[in-house]
Amino acid sequence: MTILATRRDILRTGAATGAAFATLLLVRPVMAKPEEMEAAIRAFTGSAPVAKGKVELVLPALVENGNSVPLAVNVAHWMEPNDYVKTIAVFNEKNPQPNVATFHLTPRSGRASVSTRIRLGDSQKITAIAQLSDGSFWVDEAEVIVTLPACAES
Amino acid sequence: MARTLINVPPTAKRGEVVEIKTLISHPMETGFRTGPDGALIPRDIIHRFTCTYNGEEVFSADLFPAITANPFITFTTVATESGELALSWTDDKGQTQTETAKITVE
Amino acid sequence: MSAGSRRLSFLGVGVAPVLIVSALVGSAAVGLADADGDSRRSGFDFMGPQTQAMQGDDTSNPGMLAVLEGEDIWNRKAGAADKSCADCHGDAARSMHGVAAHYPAFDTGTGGPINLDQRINTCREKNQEAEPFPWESAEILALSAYVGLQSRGMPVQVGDDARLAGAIKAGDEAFHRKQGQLDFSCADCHDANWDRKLGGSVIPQGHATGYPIYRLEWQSMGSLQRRLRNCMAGVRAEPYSYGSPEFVELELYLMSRSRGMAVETPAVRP
Amino acid sequence: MIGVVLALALLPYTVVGDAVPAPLVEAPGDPARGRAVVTSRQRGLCLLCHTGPFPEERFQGDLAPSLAGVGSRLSEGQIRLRLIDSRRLDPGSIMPSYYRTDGLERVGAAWRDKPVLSAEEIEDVVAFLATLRD
Repeated sequence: MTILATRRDILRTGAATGAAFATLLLVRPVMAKPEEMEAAIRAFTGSAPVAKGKVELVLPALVENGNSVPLAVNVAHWMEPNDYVKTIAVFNEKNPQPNVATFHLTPRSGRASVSTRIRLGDSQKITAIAQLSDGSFWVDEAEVIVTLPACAES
Repeated sequence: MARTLINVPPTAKRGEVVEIKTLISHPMETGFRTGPDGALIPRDIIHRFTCTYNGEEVFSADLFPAITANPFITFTTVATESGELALSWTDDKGQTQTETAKITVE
Repeated sequence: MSAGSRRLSFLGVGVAPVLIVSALVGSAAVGLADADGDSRRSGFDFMGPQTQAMQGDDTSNPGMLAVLEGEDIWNRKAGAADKSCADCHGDAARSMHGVAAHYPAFDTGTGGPINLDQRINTCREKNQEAEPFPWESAEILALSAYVGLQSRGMPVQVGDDARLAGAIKAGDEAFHRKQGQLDFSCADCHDANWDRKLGGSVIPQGHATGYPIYRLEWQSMGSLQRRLRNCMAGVRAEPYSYGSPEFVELELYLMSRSRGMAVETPAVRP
Repeated sequence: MIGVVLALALLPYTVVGDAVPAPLVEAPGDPARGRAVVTSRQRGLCLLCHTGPFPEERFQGDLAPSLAGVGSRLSEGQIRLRLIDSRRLDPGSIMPSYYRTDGLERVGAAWRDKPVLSAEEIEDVVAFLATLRD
């Protein structure tokens, strides 16, 4: 978790400093992800490259119950009529279905900030990918550890 | 269909980015659960959410079974002019519920 | 489709569909200060910051959906008498202010303790001439959440009625009685081991100040008795049935322990 | 098989001092099976209260002493009695008696007249815990 925090801190700094660092890391969504999530991501991004940066996926590192996990996505990019964040798609690795939610924004959103609450059947990685109006894709990931409930209904 | 809780600032300055928070009561049945009889409980989720501002769509979302029961969604919009925000939720049964909120832009 | 979005008029923000009431909860939803030498802590204090935030902001607390439903039921005519709660009690913000903080309370009809759900259903049968709501039904949870909210932030008042001394003692004994295949008492966890971890879950002190609650595990509202049944299932005991004297006595004892702590209804718990 | 064992009578055992030196069943316990019982939150339930040397298991409880090194601290016979009926040694302990059906109140229908673990499982767990040495 310490490593995760450090990584996230770096990303946050990166986002704050602007897009300069962003293209250094190219994430190919073909890594250790289960196939379905991979396929869902590919359906969204096509063959376009997906770069790390701009996107900040905010999730608690440890959640008390997987039935309700607060999730927020912020994208550090302006929302101008011809240059804006168009779509934010969230994917999960281990739920029965890889898609979590897809948010469609417009220049009138003013800011690329959304939040919701999600279910996680198990500890896993969550991926948020933003598509800008210029067609580029940006990604952030987070690991969430889900606590097993004690004294649940039998 | 359901009870909703919507938070839209009643007033805003022109050009201000306002946050909108929404809650709606819905079981969001995933379609992956089995009932007491062992049979699969059919999926019944809200799969679509939209927000229009004086008739123009400013935000929408496609939702999947991973969204919690009683879905909570927040997003932002620019306060452009006084008028009405219309929020709509559509579920798997094809029902759409629309709620409106007024906003006064100064 | 009929039940639309509602304003929280009982909170005095009925200007627009706007609910900015988060600040109200923050101070209410905690245990008593250690400065008083009081080591009692609400379950709220044992939760993670995200779950606390969910409870602390009425626009994000799913329990408020039940409260809105309850407000509707409060104003809806029912039964052969064709009366609503409001027809007799008027504005709940006034008539129900502080009421839930006294429950379970002595009932002259039965000569023993009854909890808030039972009180609501008694009123329903007697005065509205309507069928009582079933235990754990959405309706009774909604109405008790709505009535409970009218006491939010107020200190629990249970425990000073001499007529209930025997019932409190019975609840106390039940709390300390070992039960189930695993042979645990409530006290084994909630007195002797609070703040420790049972698996991944922190054990709270067992102050039932926020019921009915929105429990993330349930993804819905539920009563204290439902929560107690979960605990009993956990130690592999045969749960008491809903509304049984054993449960009401236990509920009464728990609330008497929480005397002076703030009501949090509708609380959110993991 | 478990159902048969659990149905009625528990096997007899003899307490000597603070131990049950003789195994409950003839077949020797299997440490691998015992490890599975210990780490199962449905079967052994051990990690709800104890921590132990199980790096793959998140969320171990802290109501009870760590199981690490228990095989150095206690003999197999001592471990066996602490599993069978811990409360015989310390009535105030919250450690459940895993091989006992009498003196219990309001046991749930699904668990009535059944010990938490079968005699074979007790032996498997004893065999496993004995391997946890410092």
